[in-house]
Amino acid sequence: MIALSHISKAFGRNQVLQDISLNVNRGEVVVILGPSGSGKTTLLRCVNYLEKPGSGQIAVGDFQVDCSRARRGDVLQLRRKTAMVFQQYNLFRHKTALENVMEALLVVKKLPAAEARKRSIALLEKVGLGAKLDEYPSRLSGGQQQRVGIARALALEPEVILFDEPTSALDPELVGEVLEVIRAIAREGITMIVVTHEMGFARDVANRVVFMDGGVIVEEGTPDEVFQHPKEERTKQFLRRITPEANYSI
Amino acid sequence: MIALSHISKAFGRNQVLQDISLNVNRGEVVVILGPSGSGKTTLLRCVNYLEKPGSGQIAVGDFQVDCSRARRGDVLQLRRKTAMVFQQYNLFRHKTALENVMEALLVVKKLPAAEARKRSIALLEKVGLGAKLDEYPSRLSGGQQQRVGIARALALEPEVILFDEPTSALDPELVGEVLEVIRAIAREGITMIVVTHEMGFARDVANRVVFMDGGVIVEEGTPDEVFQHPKEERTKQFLRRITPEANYSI
Amino acid sequence: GTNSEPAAQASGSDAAAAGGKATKIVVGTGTGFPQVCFIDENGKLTGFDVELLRKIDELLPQYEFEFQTMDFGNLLLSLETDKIDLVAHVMEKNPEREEKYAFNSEPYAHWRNRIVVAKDNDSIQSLDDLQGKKVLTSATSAEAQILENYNKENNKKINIVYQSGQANDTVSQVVSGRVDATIAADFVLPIIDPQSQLKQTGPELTSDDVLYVLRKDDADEKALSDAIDGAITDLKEDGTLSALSTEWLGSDVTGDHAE
Amino acid sequence: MGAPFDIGYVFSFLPKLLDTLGVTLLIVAGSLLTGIVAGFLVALPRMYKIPVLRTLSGVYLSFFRGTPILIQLFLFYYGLPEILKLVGLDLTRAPVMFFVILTYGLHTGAYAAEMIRASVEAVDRGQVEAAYAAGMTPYQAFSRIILPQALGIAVPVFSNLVIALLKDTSLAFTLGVMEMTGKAQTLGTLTQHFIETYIALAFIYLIISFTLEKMLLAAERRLTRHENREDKRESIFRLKKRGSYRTVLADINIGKGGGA
Amino acid sequence: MQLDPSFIWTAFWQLLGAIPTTLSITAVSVLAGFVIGAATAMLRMYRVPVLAQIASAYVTFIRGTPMLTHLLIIYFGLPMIIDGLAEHFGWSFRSVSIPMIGFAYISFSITAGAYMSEVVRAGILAVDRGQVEAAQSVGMTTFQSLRRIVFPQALAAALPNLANSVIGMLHGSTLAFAVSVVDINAKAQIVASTNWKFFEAYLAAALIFWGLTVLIERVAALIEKRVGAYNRGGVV
Ligand SMILES: Nc1ncnc2c1ncn2[C@@H]1O[C@H](COP(=O)(O)OP(=O)(O)OP(=O)(O)O)[C@@H](O)[C@H]1O
Ligand SMILES: Nc1ncnc2c1ncn2[C@@H]1O[C@H](COP(=O)(O)OP(=O)(O)OP(=O)(O)O)[C@@H](O)[C@H]1O
Ligand SMILES: [Mg+2]
Ligand SMILES: [Mg+2]
Repeated sequence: MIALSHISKAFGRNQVLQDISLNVNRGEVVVILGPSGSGKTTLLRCVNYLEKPGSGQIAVGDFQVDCSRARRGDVLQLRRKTAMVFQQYNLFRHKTALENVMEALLVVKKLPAAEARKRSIALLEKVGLGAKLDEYPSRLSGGQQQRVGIARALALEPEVILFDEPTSALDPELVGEVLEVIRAIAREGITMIVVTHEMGFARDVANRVVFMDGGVIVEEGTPDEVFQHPKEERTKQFLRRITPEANYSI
Repeated sequence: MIALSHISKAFGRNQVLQDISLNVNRGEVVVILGPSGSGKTTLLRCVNYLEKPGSGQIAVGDFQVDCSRARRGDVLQLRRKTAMVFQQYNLFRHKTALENVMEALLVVKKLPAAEARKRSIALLEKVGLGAKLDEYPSRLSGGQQQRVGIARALALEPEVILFDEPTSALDPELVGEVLEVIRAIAREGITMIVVTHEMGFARDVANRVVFMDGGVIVEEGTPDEVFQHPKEERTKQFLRRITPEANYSI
Repeated sequence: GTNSEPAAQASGSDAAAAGGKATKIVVGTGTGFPQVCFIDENGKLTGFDVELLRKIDELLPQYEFEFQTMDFGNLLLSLETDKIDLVAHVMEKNPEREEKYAFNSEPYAHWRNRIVVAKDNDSIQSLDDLQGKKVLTSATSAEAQILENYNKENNKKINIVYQSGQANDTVSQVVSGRVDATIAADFVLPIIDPQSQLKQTGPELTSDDVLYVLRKDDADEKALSDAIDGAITDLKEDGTLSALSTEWLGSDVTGDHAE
Repeated sequence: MGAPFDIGYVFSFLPKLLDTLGVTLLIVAGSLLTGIVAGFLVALPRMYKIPVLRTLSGVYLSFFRGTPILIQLFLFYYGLPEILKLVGLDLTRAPVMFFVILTYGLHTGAYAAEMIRASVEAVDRGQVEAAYAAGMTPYQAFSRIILPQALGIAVPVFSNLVIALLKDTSLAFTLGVMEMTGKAQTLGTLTQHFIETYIALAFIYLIISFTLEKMLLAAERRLTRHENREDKRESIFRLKKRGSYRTVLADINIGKGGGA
Repeated sequence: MQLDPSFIWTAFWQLLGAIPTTLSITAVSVLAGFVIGAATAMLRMYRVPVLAQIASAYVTFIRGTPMLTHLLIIYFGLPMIIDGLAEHFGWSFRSVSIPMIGFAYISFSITAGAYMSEVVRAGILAVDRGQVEAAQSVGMTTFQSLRRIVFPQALAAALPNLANSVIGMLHGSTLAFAVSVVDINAKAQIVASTNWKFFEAYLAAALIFWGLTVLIERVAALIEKRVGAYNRGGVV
C-alpha cells in the first residue's frame, strides 16, 4: 500500500532522514517509535509531501512519485490519497466542527453541499461528536478537537491515514477517548502509520512497530518482538527510559 | 507541617474549593489526584496564597494565617516558607539558569552575590545541570527547564515544596529525568505536595494519596489503599479512565 | 535689527536694548510672502513689513519689538488670544475686520485689489464675469472677504477655491487654468509673479489702507497704536518709508490714502 | 511650480535643512519625555483599574487618538492658556515650543500608555506568580521580573512611536516653529524650487527614521537576547509555539497608520 | 478671547458639509492602499526577485517620511512627469485635467499602501502554519488554501491594525488642504474667517473627527466580533 524507498531528507546541513525504506501493506497498522529528534515527524510529513524529501520514491497504492522530479499535480494527487492527523489538531479555526469536515469534500472532492453535509454529520457521529456539529474548535476540548481532526481525515476516504502523536497534546484523561476512536478505525482495515508513545495502544493495535533513531530505522517487528525481545541495544535503552511505569504493576 | 483547615474558595459564583481540611506531616509526600477542574491547582495555589482563599486557616510549620484577615507581611512570610514548581516551569525568561536560581537568594534572602552563586551552582549540579549554568530558558529542553525550576525552589530552603503537575508539559522521554530528581528530594525528607497523574511515581514515592473531585476531598489513604482498593465509586471510575494502559501488561 | 536667527523670535532693536526697560511687543508676521515678510537666503527674517517695523522700533525706545512668525491663517487668532500684540502682514483694513479688531490710524501702504488672470485671458473684466468661475484665495484674507461678500449679495455665484498657502502655487494654478482668477493688490502681483505670467484686470475692487492690526478696547494697545502712528508719520516725512517701499516692493506704494 | 527641476538644488538644500535638524530633534526628544511620563500616569489607573481615574484616562486616550494632531496643536496653543487663565495661570506668552512639545507630548502619551499597558500585560502571568512564590514583594517582582521583560516587548512599539512622532513634527511649522518642514517651505518660496526642497526634506527624514529604527532594533536584540533560539526556522507561515510572549506582541501595531 | 459656545454648534453644522470630502479621501486611500499593500506584501513574502526589493524600498521610504512630503512631492512632481511625457509622446492629456483632490487620492493611496502592506503581512503571519499544512494535507491547492483558510483568518487577525490605518488616514486627510482640498479642518478655518471665531470652529472640527474615529473603532470592533467569532470561547 505504501512503499517508501531510499527516502533522504536534510535541513540545511542536518541530515534528518537517511535512506529510509519502509513498506506498509494494505490494512496494516504501523507504529513508529523513537526518541525526540529522530525524524519520525519528518518521515510522516514526507509521505504526503508536507516536507519535500531530498531523494527517494514514494508509492501510495498504485500511484508512484519520484521525489527528485515530482510535479505539482503529483504532489496534489499524493496528498489526496493520504490524510493526516496532527499532534496540535490543526483544525481550521474559523470553521465549525461540521465545516471542518465538509471543507475538503466541497473544495477538493467537489461534492454538492447537501451530500457533503450528510457525510460529514455521519462521520462526526461516528467519532461521538454528533452534539458538537456547530461548535468552533476554540470551544472544544483537546480530545474533541482531535476527534474532529480524525473525522476530517476520514472524510476524504483516503487510502492511508497518518497520525503524528495524536494524543500527546491531550490531558491524560482525554487520551483514552481518542485512542478508542483510532482503534475502531484500525478495526475497519484502513492502512495507518501512527507515531505514538502509547505503548499499550501500540501493543494492542499495531501489526508492526518501527523503532527509529538518528534518521534511520533501527529495528522493526511485531509489537511482541520489539517490546519484549528487542534485538538492538538502542531500542532496549529507549524502552527502558520511556516506560519506567512498567516497573510498577498497579 | 502543613495544616489546612476549612479552606473555601470561589471564583465568582463558581465554588471551586469547599471547606477543605488537610494535614501533611513533616517529611511526608502527599500526591493529589483528581479529574480536570476538580480544584487541585487551586488548592495548591491557596497554600502559598497565589490564590486568596475565601475563608479558612493555613499553617505552615509554626506560622499560621487566618485567610479572612491575612495581611501583606503574613502572605510574604507564608510564601517564604513554601516553594512552588509550576507545570509550565515559569522560569524567569530574561535570566540564565544560574540567575534564575540566584535571584531569590539575592532579592529575598539578601545573600551576598558570591555566596548565592556558590549555592546556586551546587544546586544546579545536584539536578544534573552543571553544564547549563549560563543558558537562557528558551535554549533548554522542557525537562531541563523543569529541573532548573526545582533547583530554584530548593534554593530558598523552604519547609514545603509544592509541585503542580511538574511533568505534564514534558515529552514522555523527559518525564523520567524530572521524576528522578523529585524522587531524590523526597528521599531527603522534604515535605512535599505533588499534583500529578503519574501513577507509578505516586505509588513509589507518596506516603499518602488524596483524591479530589468537585472541590472536595473524596478519598485519601496510602497509595495501596487508594489505587488497589478504592472505597468510593468516583475514585474507581476515575482510576479506570486514567489508567487504560494498565490493562495491557508489557 | 541685530540678528540673523532663523526666525521665530528675532529680537527687534538695539535702541531699545540700550534704553533699558522697554515694553516687549510681540509682532506676528509670516514667512511665506516674498519681499514683504520672508526668510532670505541667510535665514534672516526680512522684507518690507519686517524692516519697516525695525525702523519704527528704533524710533520708539519705550518698546522692544520681537517677531513671531506663523501661518497667515493663524495671525488674527493669535492676536485675539494674546499670543501676539500686533499683526504686520500688509493687512488691509475692511469693515469686517474693523468690527472685531483695532487698526492704527496712519497707513503705511495702500492696497488696491483687482482681479488677476492669466496673461492671455481677456474674457474677465469684473466680478460679474467671474460668476460660475473658480477663483483662488486664501482663507481669512481680505480678498476672500470680497468674494464672500459678492456671493452673499448675489446668492453664491463665484466658485471660491481656498488654498492654505503651504504649496505656494497661486501662479501655477491660474496659469494652468485650474482656477480662472485670483484677487491681488497691485503691488503684490509682481512679487508673487516675477515672470509676469499674470495680469491685473478690471476696476479696483477695494481700495483700502494697509495698517497694523491690534486688539480692540485695550489701553496698552491704544498707546502702542498711537506711538506707531507717530513713528510712521516721521518715517514718511524723512523719506525712509518710500525708500523701503522702493527697495522691497519695486515702487512707492506708500503715498496716497484711501478715498 | 516655478523653475524647472534641477537635482543640484536637492544637494544644496540638504545642509540648509540640516541647520534646523536640532529644532526637530528637540521637539522629538522633549515630546518623548513628556509622552512617557504622561503615558505612565495614564496607563497606571488602567492597569490597576482605579475607578474614576480609569475613566478619565480612557477619555484622554480616546481624545488624543481620536483627533488629528493638527487640530490638537491649534486647540492647545490657543485654547489652553485661555482655560488656564481661569485658574489664574498666564501661559499666553510661553514660547511656542512649549506648546508644541506639550501637545506632541500629550499626543504621544496616549500611544505610550497603550504601549506600556500592552507590554506589561504581555509578560506571562506565570512570571509574576513565580516571583511571588519565591517570596518577592510586588515591587520586587515588578522591577526585577516584569519590567525588564516588558522593556524588550515594548521596543518595537516604541520604535514605531518615535518614528511617528518624528514625522508628525512636520506639522509644527503651522504654529510658526521653524523646524525642517517650515525651513523647506521658506527655501521653496525663496527659490521657487519646491520639488527639490521636498525631496531633500524627505531624504533627511528617511535617514533619521532609518537610523532611529536600526538603533532601536539593536536595543531590542539586546533586551530580548534571552529569546534567541539557535534554530530559527524560516518560513512564510510561522509555526506558533506556546510560551513565547514575543509572538503575542510582535504583530501588534499600536502605532498610527498614517501621517497626522 | 471669549468663547462663544453657540458658534461651536453653528460651525459644527457647517463643517458637516465637508465630511464627504474627508471621508472620500479616507475611503479612496484606504481601498487603493489595501490593494497596493496586499500586492506589496505578497511580493515581499514570496521573495519575488527584484520586485521584492523594490517593494521593501517603497515601504521603507514611505514609512520613514512624513505624509505631507508625499503629498507635496506628488503635487509638484507628478505634473512635471505627466506633462513632460505628454509633450514627448504628443498626448493631449495634461496634468491640469487631474482635479486637485486627485493629487490627494494618489498621494495618500501611495502612503496608505505602505502602511497596509505591513498590516496585511502581519495578518498573514499571524495565521498558524499548521492551518496551511492541514489544508495541504487534505489536498487543497495553494490557491485554495490561501483563499479558503489563510485569508479569512488573516483578515480577522489584521482587523485591529486595519482600523488603526483607517483612523490614521482619516486624520491624515487634514493635510489635503495643502493642495486646496477643503476637508473638515480647512472648512473650520474658512468658516471661522467670516467671523474670526477660530477656536470654536476648531473645537467643532475636533468633535467631528473624534466622533468619526469612535465610529470607526466601533464598527471595527463589531466586524471583528463577527469575523473573529471563532476565536472566543472556552476550552484551549
Ligand atoms: N523545518 C525544519 N527546519 C530545520 N530543521 C528541522 C525542521 N523540522 C525538523 N527539523 C530537525 O529535524 C530533526 C528531526 O525532527 P522531527 O520533528 O522529525 O523529530 P521527531 O522524531 O518527530 O521528534 P519529536 O518526538 O520531538 O516530535 C530534528 O533535529 C529537528 O530539529
Ligand atoms: N482564575 C480563575 N478564574 C475563574 N475560574 C477559575 C480560575 N482558576 C480556576 N478556575 C476554575 O476553578 C475550577 C478548578 O480549577 P483548577 O485549575 O483548580 O482545577 P485542576 O483540578 O487543577 O484541573 P486541571 O487538572 O485541569 O489542572 C475550574 O472549574 C476552573 O475553571
Ligand atoms: Mg515529532
Ligand atoms: Mg491544574
